[in-house]
Amino acid sequence: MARTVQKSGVLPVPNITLIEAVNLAMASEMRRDPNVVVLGEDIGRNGGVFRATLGLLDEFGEGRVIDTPLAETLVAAMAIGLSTQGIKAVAEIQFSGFLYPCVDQVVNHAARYRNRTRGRMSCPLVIRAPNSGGIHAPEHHSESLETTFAQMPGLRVVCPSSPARAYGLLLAAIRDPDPVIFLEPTRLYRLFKQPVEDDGEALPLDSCFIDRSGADLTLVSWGAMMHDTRLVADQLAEEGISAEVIDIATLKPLDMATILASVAKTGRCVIVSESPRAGGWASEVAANLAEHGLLSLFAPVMRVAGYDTVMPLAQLERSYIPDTDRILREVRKLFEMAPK
Amino acid sequence: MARTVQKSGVLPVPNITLIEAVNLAMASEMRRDPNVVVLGEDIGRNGGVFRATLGLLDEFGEGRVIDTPLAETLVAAMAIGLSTQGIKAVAEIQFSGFLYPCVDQVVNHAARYRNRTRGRMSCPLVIRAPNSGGIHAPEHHSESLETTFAQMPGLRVVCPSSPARAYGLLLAAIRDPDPVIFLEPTRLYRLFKQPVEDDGEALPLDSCFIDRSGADLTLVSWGAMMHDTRLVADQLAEEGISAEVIDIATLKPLDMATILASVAKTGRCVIVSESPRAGGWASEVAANLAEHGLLSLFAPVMRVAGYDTVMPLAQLERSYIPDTDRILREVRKLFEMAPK
Amino acid sequence: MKLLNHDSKATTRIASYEIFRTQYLNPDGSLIADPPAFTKDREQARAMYALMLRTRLFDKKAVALQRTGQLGTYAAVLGQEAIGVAIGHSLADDDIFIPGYREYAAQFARGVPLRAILQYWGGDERGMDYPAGTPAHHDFPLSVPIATQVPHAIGVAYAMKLRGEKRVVLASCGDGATSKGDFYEAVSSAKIWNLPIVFLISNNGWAISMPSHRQTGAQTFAQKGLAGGINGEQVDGNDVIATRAVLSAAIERARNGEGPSLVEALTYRLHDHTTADDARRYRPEAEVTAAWERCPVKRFKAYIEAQGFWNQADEDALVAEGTAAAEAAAQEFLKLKPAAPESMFDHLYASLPKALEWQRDEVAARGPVQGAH
Amino acid sequence: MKLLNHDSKATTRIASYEIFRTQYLNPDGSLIADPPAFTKDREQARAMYALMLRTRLFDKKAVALQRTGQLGTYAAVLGQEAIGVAIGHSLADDDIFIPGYREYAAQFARGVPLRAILQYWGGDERGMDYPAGTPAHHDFPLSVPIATQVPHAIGVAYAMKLRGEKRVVLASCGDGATSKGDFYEAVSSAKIWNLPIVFLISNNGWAISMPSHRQTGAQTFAQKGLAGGINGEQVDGNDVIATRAVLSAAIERARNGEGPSLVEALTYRLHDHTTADDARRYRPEAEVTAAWERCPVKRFKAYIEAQGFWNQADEDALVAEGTAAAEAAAQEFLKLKPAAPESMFDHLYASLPKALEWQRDEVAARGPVQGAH
Ligand SMILES: Cc1ncc(C[n+]2csc(CCOP(=O)(O)OP(=O)(O)O)c2C)c(N)n1
Ligand SMILES: Cc1ncc(C[n+]2csc(CCOP(=O)(O)OP(=O)(O)O)c2C)c(N)n1
Ligand SMILES: [Mg+2]
Ligand SMILES: [Mg+2]
Repeated sequence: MARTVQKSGVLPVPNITLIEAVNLAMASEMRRDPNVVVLGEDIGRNGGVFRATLGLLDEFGEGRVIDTPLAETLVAAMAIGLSTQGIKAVAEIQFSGFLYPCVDQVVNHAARYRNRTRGRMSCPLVIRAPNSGGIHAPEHHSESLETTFAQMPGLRVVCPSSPARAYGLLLAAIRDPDPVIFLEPTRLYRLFKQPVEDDGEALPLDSCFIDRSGADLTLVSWGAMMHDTRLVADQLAEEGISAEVIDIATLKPLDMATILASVAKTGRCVIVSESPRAGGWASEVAANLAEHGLLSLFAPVMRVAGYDTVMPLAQLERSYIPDTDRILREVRKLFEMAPK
Repeated sequence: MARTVQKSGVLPVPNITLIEAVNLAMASEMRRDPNVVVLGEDIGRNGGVFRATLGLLDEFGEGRVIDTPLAETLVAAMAIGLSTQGIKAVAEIQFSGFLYPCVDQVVNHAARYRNRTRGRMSCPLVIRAPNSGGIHAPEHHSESLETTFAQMPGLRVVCPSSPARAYGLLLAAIRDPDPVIFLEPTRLYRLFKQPVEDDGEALPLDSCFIDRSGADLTLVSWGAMMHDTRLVADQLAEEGISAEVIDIATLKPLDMATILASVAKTGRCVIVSESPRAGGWASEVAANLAEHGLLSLFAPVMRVAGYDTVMPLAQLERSYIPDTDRILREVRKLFEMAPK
Repeated sequence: MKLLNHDSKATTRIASYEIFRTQYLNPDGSLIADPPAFTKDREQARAMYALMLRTRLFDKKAVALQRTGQLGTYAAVLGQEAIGVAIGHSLADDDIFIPGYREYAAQFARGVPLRAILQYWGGDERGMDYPAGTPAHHDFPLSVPIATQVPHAIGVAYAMKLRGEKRVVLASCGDGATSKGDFYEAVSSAKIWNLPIVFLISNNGWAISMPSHRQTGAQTFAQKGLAGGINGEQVDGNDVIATRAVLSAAIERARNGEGPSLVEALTYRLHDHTTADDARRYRPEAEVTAAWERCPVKRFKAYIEAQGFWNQADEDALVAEGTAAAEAAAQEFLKLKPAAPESMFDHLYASLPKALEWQRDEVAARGPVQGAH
Repeated sequence: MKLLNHDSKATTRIASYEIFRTQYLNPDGSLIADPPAFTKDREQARAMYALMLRTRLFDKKAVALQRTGQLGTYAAVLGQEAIGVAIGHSLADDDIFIPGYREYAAQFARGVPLRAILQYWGGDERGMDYPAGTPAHHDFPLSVPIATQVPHAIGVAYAMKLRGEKRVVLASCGDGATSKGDFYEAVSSAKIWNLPIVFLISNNGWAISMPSHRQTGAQTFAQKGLAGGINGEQVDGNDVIATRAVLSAAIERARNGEGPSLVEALTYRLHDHTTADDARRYRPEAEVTAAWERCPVKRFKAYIEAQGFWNQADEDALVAEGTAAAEAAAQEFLKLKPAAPESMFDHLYASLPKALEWQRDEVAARGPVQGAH
């Protein structure tokens, strides 16, 4: 994989993958802000197991590209320590299943130092990790962790769904004065390319993206599942059903206003999420609809989600992860219950 | 506090507090089953910081009443190791805010060994912890952690709301062949007493309790908030509103059938929870109503929950924890929108 | 420690380590060895003693407040004051202190107002907003989740090193804390980057009801440093001279680029664990009585009296002044109006997300709630 | 390691520790010292060698399967086989083995079918259901979350002790794993209850791209035992004689109630970290070439040949047999039908909660899904 080092302006806008966009955002912000450092396991010479940090060591040196010991609690705690000193720490956790040892540090400290000290201290850090399944990876490499963190006060949780959004949202996350959990859709890392200009423009961290407008149905998703959700919208369009597609992207804080406005228009909503159904973030969206959108609903709010079982190993992971079939089936149910 | 050592039958049924009921359930099951052990920080001679394990060391000895080092990851991991050998480990975590270091072990191992080995191994363990606030405790002692665990496949999560339920549910939890997270409502520990017979009868781990029947409104809660919820139902009864009160108690797996049947009857639902609103278990209940109960709803599903901010220290905790005023206000809104 | 005990050429020694312990003052205040220069400085010695006694007087007041229902749970420092004094007198203003929750003396030395400590235990977050212009302003607040603050030192020290600053981080914790993975992940990694850190373990013999010898299989807590290839050393933590000497040496090593150290300071918790605890449930009274013989205040007082640095008039004046200061702090604390309820949202994020505004408004509209402090 | 370097009476030595290292065989197979009795037993020596070579042949096949798209990511054990052989030949059937993920030789010795290892890396949970009637049936499965399996040993060993059994737990992990709090919380506490545990660190020089000397400040990994007051010792992990001797000594100590030990076995990862890794990105080829000189298979073969226990005919027969066994395992694996999709619910709980039945039904109704294995 070639490094994408792109100055904006004269050169053509490169077509890059999501993982390249993540790499570009870090490199770009590290050039801009000498207080940005990256840290994590195998992120230096090796460039990270997914190559997200490729080239950063050569460009920025060992001081700012920190290979840590194999200790996730330490990675989080070190990022906290750095960030309290105004060093913007962008930590990588190698796979989503290894985020759990960070939970205590993130919840009890990163999310709280500002509050605890009444603003005297703060933790402007980012914890990045690949998230969700679909690449036939080993055990514990395919989990979807967004809800675990989105539940926690004091955090922001971001799940990009395209190279351009990964670039803009990661810039925003690094610049944000508070801790951000940035969960990257592993199976989209190299699935498709997009032109991404390295213009240093961040995207907002508190607004849903309306991917396409529609009148009959609101499809809501984030991260890897956005891909299937978009395909479903394509399919529905062919059938004459106009779906509005919303990418939550910034799960916490949740921009319900955009979703409520959409459902007020369409009256139907299907929420698609890979993380387990029970207690997942799809439930949070649905609960808000049940409270604030009830009168506009023509039909039940459907969740298409990962099952409430352990993420299976590779052979069965495709039976676990929602796909276009499962989404379409729920959509069709809706239109049966509440025909257009 | 006197130990309650009660043989069923001839002696009068003692009136005991919730913490005494927890103690009684452990003592009772340890007498019945020599494979039950308890472990945790300060649970031996000291009897636990809330005295839940009082008297167990004297009765059962150091072998079965294990004072651990100050290391919550170890407490969880040790419970896992014990339970794989058929020793039913009942671990205490001292305060809810210190459960986070257990998350990795619980989610990645306790909840998975059975699944991972296709049933060859299993983890029949219980992790008990005080949960939620209201007793003017120090920082990190007042958090509500139920959703963090209820989200996770492979676990059971239980939140008792009375001495009798604490006794029966803890017996069930200890006997259950799978890992159970048992979160005890700190501020109910000594708030009221109930006659609890030490009859060794466990309560079911997969059914809601209908505390009282009603026709106009379904109030759903669990744990400490059940107390305020019951008070609200009393108040409403005086006003001629008949509230059905449901104690979820066994949050995971969630018995939605009982809740749906109730809402089918009442058409109105308010869910009361102390844990933060966004992504809380109240959202899971509401999402299920939005999917399966939509047609029976006369009015929006309301959640009265902890705010999406860090649990404040003692001086402001009462402004954070939902109370009867806040619940009543939401109830009144409902009846304004959908009068009886 | 050989697993294979036969005396074979197959087995060779590849490393050896020694653990040392330092003590200058006997419990009666007499000297074991010639003490460091700072002990000869009358003003410094008096200042150290004054801080120690003032802390004890504050502690007494705090416990009294709690006993009379005017303060929440409080963790007393009775018997451990010398360690805080040694920290306070060893760190430079620019250094960063990452405390556990008992080192009030060090915090006072660095500018934390007495009132602020009461505020924290009184359930008011404003107690952690240490005043601008003091060293405490860049120090960490008290940390309740045991040991979790220790690895923050890695990041803080790394930041100092990255910026080429000659600053030092001192992170402290208790004996119980050393059982936690967080403690170890810090100790294990500090030397990788040769970071300017001093890890301080206040071994007060107990972690609530667990005696320190049941906390771990290690014979000393100092040797836990070896797991990270770090200098580990024990000191008599009730001997303020030794503690200051050892901490200062460790701090200067760190400042000079010689890397991290670990110090185990032996002391004794003379009080219950906190005011919510009753140590008589698990701890023999005779142990406490014996420990009073090693009291750090008494010991250092005997020393400075012997040096001619201190007399009864000094003592009387200090007791009066320290008692008044504690009393004034208590009054100040008790007169504070609770924060506005909606302030619970004020420092959650740098600026409150729109999605949460209604929650803040709701709390504000309700105003103070019955049953609050 | 003294912080205060002046030679004062104030400072006394309170403890000292030594770390030893054992090696019997030179890389060329010649002896450094008189070896333990088991090496004189022809059948045992042959069995150990056969297990080592069979494991290498299996490993080669597994890598080949992955390279041809017939297996998922696989973690090779190339170069580290002696450690697994030593474990397999040291543990009693009744003991419990808690592995990391590279000790296939030990697993094979304890009854795990070759096919099962392929199944696991091939993405099929059924690969962890080790056969009833073998020691492996009560062993732990592979553990991917690094170091997290180590503290399970505390609970397992406690259970053994509680029941008065004379059994031992061996928990193994890599050099990288020793940086995790989970590792330490186990090591720090094992001696509290004097538990029958052997902690084994396979120090293969690397944790993915991190050389072991950058993993921690400790000079040896053996000394990490000192943090828990545990015997810690190093052994040449490519010398199967030394490794078995040291492990056996540690196991017998544990069995006799003498408590836990920690063994650091020095070895080298000759392969990439896993088949998903490319070590050339970060590791000098010269280092790998040099490490081949220390190959454990070659070394032990030279030894048994010199003893007259082994000859070329034996070697040829073993290569043929081992290759066939690996091939047969591969065929068996490749012929397995994937589990029914709804089996993902079959072992979530002892019995499926009613609330989840519809999910199981939904998955069953869909049947196998395109894009699966
Ligand atoms: C992670 C965590 N677990 C448990 C507790 C409850 N707790 C508070 S203090 C304490 C004992 C601490 O002992 P030690 O580290 O020796 O410090 P000391 O109190 O003796 O100063 C415990 C268990 C806590 N605060 N944090
Ligand atoms: C908790 C956790 N973090 C990260 C990983 C990813 N990972 C897999 S193996 C490995 C390196 C392990 O090194 P070591 O312990 O030395 O064992 P080795 O692979 O060398 O045998 C890493 C970082 C993991 N599996 N688990
Ligand atoms: Mg202590
Ligand atoms: Mg390794």
